[in-house]
Amino acid sequence: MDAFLLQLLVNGVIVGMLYGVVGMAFVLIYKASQVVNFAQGEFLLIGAWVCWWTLTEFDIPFVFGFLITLVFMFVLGVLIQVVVLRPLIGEPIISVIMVTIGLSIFFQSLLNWMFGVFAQPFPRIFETPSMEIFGLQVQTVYVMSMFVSVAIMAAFAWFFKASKTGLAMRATAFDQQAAQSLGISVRHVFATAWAISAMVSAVAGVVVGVVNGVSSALSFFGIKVFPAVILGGLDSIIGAVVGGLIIGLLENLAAYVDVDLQWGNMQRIAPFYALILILMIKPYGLFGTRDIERV
Amino acid sequence: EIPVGHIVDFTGATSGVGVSFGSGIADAMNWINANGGIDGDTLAFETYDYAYQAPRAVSTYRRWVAQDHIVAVQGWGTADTEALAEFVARDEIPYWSASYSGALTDPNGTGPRSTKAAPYNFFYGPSYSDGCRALVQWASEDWAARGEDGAPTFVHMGDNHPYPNAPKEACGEYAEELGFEVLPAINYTLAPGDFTPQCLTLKEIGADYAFLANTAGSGISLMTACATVGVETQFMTNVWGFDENAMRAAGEAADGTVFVVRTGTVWGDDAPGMETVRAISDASSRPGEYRLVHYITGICSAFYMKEAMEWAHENGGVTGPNIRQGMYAMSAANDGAWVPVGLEGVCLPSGWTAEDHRGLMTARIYRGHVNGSTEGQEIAELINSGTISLEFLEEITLERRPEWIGY
Amino acid sequence: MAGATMRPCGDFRTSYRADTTIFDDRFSRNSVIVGIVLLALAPIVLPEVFDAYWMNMFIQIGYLSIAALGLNILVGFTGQISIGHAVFFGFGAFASPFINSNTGIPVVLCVPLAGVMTAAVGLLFGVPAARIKGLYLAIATLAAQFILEDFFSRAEGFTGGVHGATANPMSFFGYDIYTDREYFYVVLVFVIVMFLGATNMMRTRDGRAFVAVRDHYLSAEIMGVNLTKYRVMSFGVSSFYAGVGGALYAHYLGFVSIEAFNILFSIQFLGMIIIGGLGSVMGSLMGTAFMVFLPEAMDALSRAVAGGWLDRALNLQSGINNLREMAIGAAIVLFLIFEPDGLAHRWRQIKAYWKLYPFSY
Amino acid sequence: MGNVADGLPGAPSGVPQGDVLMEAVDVSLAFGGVRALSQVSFQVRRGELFSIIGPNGAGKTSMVNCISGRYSPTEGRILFKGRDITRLRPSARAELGLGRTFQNLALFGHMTVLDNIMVGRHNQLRNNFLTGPLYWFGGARREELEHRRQVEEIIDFLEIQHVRKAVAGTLAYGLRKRVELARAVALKPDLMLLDEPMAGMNLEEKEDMARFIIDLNEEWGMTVIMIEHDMGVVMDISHRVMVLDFGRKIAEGGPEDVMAHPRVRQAYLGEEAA
Amino acid sequence: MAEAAIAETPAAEAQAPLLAVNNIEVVYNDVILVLRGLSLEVPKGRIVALLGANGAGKSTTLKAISGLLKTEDGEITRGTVVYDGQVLNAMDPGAIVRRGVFQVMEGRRIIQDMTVHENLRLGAHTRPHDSQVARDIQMVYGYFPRLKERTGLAGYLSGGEQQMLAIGRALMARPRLILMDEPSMGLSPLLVREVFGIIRKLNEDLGITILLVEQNARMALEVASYGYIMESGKVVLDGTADDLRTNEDVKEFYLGGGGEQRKSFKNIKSFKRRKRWL
Ligand SMILES: Nc1ncnc2c1ncn2[C@@H]1O[C@H](COP(=O)(O)OP(=O)(O)OP(=O)(O)O)[C@@H](O)[C@H]1O
Ligand SMILES: Nc1ncnc2c1ncn2[C@@H]1O[C@H](COP(=O)(O)OP(=O)(O)OP(=O)(O)O)[C@@H](O)[C@H]1O
Ligand SMILES: [Mg+2]
Ligand SMILES: [Mg+2]
Repeated sequence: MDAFLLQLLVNGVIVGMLYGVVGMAFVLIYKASQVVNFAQGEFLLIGAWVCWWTLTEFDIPFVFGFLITLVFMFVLGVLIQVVVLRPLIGEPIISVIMVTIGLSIFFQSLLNWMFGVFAQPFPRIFETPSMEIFGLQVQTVYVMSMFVSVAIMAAFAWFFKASKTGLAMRATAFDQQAAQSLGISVRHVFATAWAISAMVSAVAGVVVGVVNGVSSALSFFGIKVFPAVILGGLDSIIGAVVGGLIIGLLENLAAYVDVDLQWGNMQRIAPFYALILILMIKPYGLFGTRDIERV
Repeated sequence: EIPVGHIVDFTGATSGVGVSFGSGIADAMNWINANGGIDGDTLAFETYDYAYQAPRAVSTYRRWVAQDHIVAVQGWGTADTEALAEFVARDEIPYWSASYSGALTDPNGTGPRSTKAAPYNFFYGPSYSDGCRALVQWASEDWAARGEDGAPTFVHMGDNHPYPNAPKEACGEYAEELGFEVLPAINYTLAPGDFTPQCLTLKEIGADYAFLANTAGSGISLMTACATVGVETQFMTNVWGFDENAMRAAGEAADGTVFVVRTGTVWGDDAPGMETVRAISDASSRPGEYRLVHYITGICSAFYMKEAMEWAHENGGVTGPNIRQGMYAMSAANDGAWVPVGLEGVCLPSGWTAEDHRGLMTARIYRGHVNGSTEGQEIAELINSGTISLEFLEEITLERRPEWIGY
Repeated sequence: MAGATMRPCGDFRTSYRADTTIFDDRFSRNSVIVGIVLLALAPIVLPEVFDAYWMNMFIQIGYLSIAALGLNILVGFTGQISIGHAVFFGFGAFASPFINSNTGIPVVLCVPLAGVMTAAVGLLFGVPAARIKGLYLAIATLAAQFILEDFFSRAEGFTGGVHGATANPMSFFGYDIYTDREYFYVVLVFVIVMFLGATNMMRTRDGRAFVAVRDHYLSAEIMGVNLTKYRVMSFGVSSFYAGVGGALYAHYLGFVSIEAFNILFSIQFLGMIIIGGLGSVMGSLMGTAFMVFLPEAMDALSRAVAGGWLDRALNLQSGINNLREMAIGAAIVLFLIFEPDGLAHRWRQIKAYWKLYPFSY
Repeated sequence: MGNVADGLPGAPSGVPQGDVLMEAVDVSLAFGGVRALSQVSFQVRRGELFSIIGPNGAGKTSMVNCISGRYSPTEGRILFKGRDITRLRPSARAELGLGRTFQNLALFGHMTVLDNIMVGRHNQLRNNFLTGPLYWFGGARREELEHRRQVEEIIDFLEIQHVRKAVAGTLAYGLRKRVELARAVALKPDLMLLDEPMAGMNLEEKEDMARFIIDLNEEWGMTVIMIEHDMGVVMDISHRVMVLDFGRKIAEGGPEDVMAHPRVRQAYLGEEAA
Repeated sequence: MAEAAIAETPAAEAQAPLLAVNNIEVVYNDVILVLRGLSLEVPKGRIVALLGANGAGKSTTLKAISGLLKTEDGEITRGTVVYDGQVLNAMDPGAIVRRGVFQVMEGRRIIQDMTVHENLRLGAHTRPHDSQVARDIQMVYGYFPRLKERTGLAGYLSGGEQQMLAIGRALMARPRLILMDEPSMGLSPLLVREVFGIIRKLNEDLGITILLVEQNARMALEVASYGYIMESGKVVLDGTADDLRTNEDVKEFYLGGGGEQRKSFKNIKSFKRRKRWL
């Protein structure tokens, strides 16, 4: 295998893991409420801005800034639940989905207002900003994010299988009314889901922010993870990670094809062709649970 | 009162450069009003932020025409400018835009590669195609100066969208003409993302010169990624692809990038006209601020309109057709190109004729230098401390080839 | 036969024909007709008030609502969410000028033809619906969004590529329609025809089949509804409407650029039908009007406060613009919190209330 | 169908001796490891009222699903009107004359009762997405009105006039069951499959429902396959009964004979018969 | 009529009933009035049956008690629901479950894409400590041995098994009062008897009070000590189970066979009889 391809693949894995992280945040909300969150990208952005702000404003070590960011995101998630989602409990899912679109517009402009529209460089957080893996120079944050992804993934897997809240989330997603009849507080479930999801997205936001600088454009990531989560199966944590990896690899492979074959632009749309193909073969993604259709 | 429309993008996809340019125009028009207006008449303008959504620009334009009876527009993006081109022609309303698409330079649509007639469209600055041609010309000189053998390689990089694509073919042709080997274009999205694959590709194909046709946002990502990967290509960007802010955001990764400046000066330079520019900035709501290159360009755009209006005022009244006539008359009266009063040395002499709307065939080539960390500091501080600096390389004036009109 | 449920005023119709009219009673039918007539007369009687700006608003609402109605047929009636409607709108917008300039067929005819062409493309992208359902399908339509956007930028012969496509104005017997007022009438006719068509379709066989597929596809199948056919077909019908809307847009603006049909636009279409009311023909119109007027209203508001104390207090030049965008987002959120079933639903409730007046139960 | 004797309570009535309308041949169905049906064969004659009983999970619904096309059997064949329909789409089977109701309600919840029933006439209607929008011009209205008349007959028959304009999803359970029956009747099927039509009803409503089923069978000439747990109803109105247990057929015959079958008593009814 | 019932309620007379529904009115969607002044009482430790035709409002009554009404756009516009001295009207369902009132909803409503085990664990959601949960799951398996064998997803259980799971899930919450909505629906005769046996056993063994909504009046009145019959949102008749069993109307409309012999479904004619209480 030539070095070029190898490097592309390594990069694919690294970026794919990041897609996976955002994908997991996405899946979490879906699992709790069957809501597709269009504001996921804004969560990324909020996380990145908050972390950037605490670091530049107070000049504190990265770890603290990062922790403050996580706490902030948690509060934000709960707040969204209280203000926006609670009144919508029991309403059609599509309304909630649309609300997330409204939220995305709202946050985007709020952040533009507060932080301006110019990209801001992130303070340097690692002594050595990049390291070499298989001949490819890789940003250290990317490497960090890989470890974080694996940890988050394990935590999620446990959460849904074994924890009481995880179980309650799945029940809520399946049948809100029945869940309530069991004494599950739908509000609590939503708050938890959104808070955790916001925190996890923030992790990705910070990583992307460190690499690219923080600007409103980061929120585009929210749309990019769609193919990843669908590919893996909307309700599968593992699927999100695998889907993310596939998309990451595919993008980079397509870049290889782009150079050789000059079809142009394959990097961007190859994931979508793959998406349709895979869904035609497996309509619930690779790991998604199929609906039970009994009459 | 002279009703004028002002379309800006302060919050949309291109706001990264839009704020600076739009503020320049607005501040200039306010300053004009405060300093005697157009022979006593004030410019009644409304700044409309259309958030880069063309239909919104169109509907606002219609509102202006219907309710405010505007006589001129200062506009912004590619899609909206092109969408409005036919309207302004019909309504006879001169339209200055920040879209420098070559397609807008042919008032009669007669050029061999023209796609349409745009009789009422103007812009201040070299067209995208001409800007890129100038860069290519610089590159070929640079190559010669480096003394390396063989044909240099050139690659166009950008999203597959009208704006980045606008100069692609025209510039590629010129590069070939100058002896470059033109490599197949590389695609990268307008929205920033992970551009490592593109950088690896650049490295793989060993491009010597790359023209970045997107806006600064994605350019920053690209440069950062390429710096990590260790790409040695010389980056060149179009007018919207690079500025002081991009240098600050990209940090050292942006070091060495070459780009086009449309004005005779950048902030901090001295020229007779800079006094006016500083006065305009000081009279604005944010005095004392460091202003990007786009701000100054915006001022020029507003002042060309101003002088054309003054001509119209003296020659039958400030109407759309008269303003347009003013643009031609002012040019003709000054040997084909002129600089608005008060902006000497700032705006480059530009001229328009009824046959040719290529106002400016000159591009000033700059190189950006970044030597050190830029985080946590304002642009002014960075400039003062010398962490970032703009180095003027060369002023290139292209020949006004007839076959290039509208292309 | 006065039922005990919800119809305390009784049901006095004596023929099935009278019972299958579009409107519940003569009064609502007449008010709609009067409304349309008033709308049509408005620019003639009150040209100062209903100037080009208002005409532009109405025209926008017109062509967008036709496309939104198409999306509502797909999402609201058949239950298949699409996040790629804008590209079908865009396809129509390119197709009509393309047909017109290549064949010379008059623009009026090109508009429905563009609809048919778009329907064909819609059917193609609807094929996955035969197998994929729900949100999976929704995100598969996202693929349509990106694939078609990519197609637009490649198919230079069709879209004009970088330069975009110019569209001829509509013309009747050599008379070009240039002004907004004239075009307003053209759009009005299209809107009426398309909306009546959709209403009729929804109360006949295929329309019912769409809704059946949405409500319970398993039993729809048992009732003899061919699932695959109807799922795919609704993509076709939906795209037809999108295509017609897009074509009207193209000939209005006179210029079509590939940038316009991005995912944000698609999401806006979704917003229109959700705000208007899923599964409601009139809701498509109401939601579109809301989404068109909202930024305008916010804009008027920001113009009112611009330069005022609020603007100064916030002391940010661009703050007001961001506030406007925020207000749009907030309006959508608040709207859905307080009116999750959409405008059409509220409208029905108001009607029901007056019907029952003065007995509230 | 005059050959059905108005017999004494519970007495076996004269079993109609029409030709075989539906036949299941060695039908087996497995879901992963679960064998829902094993080699079940039976025949239903034209004009019969045939009941399937058995414990919960015995595979009754699965059997009906195989007939109506929801499931395709892993082995075996389904014949209808002498034709092998094992691989046919459910919608195509509906066209051939198969109608059914569901164990768990499967109405179109947001449609009115009237529209629900009109969907049942899908296959009889001819207008489509091209002619439908032209309503007044293409004959669509004439067709709609004609079918509306027929639907009203069904509505009258099932006594749901008062809810015809109500939205199906808000009706009480029993009414919904009735609307579902009406919808299936609108198909004018030759063979009607009823999956627990009387579950969740009180005695009075069961009596009504029983009468509807008998009328469908006798007056409308439909052959009926019914799954029901209420032994009283099954005994009284069915001509023949089949018993399933763990996916196997354990008995078939006249109601009395089947009830007397020891395995049925043990597996289904428990010691003391109802 | 409901007031008169209080005096007749045998045993536990002095003591306030565990649950008292006082003259409630329920409206759906702000417009549809479903319950029109309904009152009933459930004494502690008893099984009380609530019978009535389809659409009478039985399920609505249960939802009004358990707080689930709110999830369906329903609202108690008048009257109170008092449980153990507390007014439940404004509480949310979770709080009500925590106080020991658990509704087994109509149609079972198990979480189909979870296993039996997970469904049971869900039942214990409101309980603070996990230590007991494992033991209680074994107890449920004791009552319903066949659930133990089912390892797949609950959605693939047969109707009867799902009903058992729904009841078992209720037990996991250790409720004091179970509101049971048509537990016998769709069950085979054998299972119906089994389920009613279990209901009785739960009542006797664990002392759980049960409000039972049923269409199978015969069985319901066998296990219940007291019964209410409702019609269009009101209680029209109530009394001890024995009284009701011998009431002519009840016999005619709910138990079948006003006279000595059950009459055949075959011979029913299409005429509408009039109920005497209307
Ligand atoms: N789609 C399916 N996937 C997996 N298993 C299934 C499916 N449908 C049915 N089963 C299983 O097949 C068996 C038979 O189920 P079926 O629904 O036919 O029973 P039934 O006789 O109708 O019972 P009931 O009287 O309770 O309705 C059950 O064990 C059930 O779990
Ligand atoms: N969510 C709802 N919205 C509107 N009306 C409703 C709703 N739920 C129930 N109803 C109406 O309330 C009335 C009573 O319904 P309910 O479900 O309480 O009856 P029920 O006695 O339980 O009947 P069944 O025996 O059929 O279950 C019915 O007329 C029904 O149409
Ligand atoms: Mg069954
Ligand atoms: Mg009920």
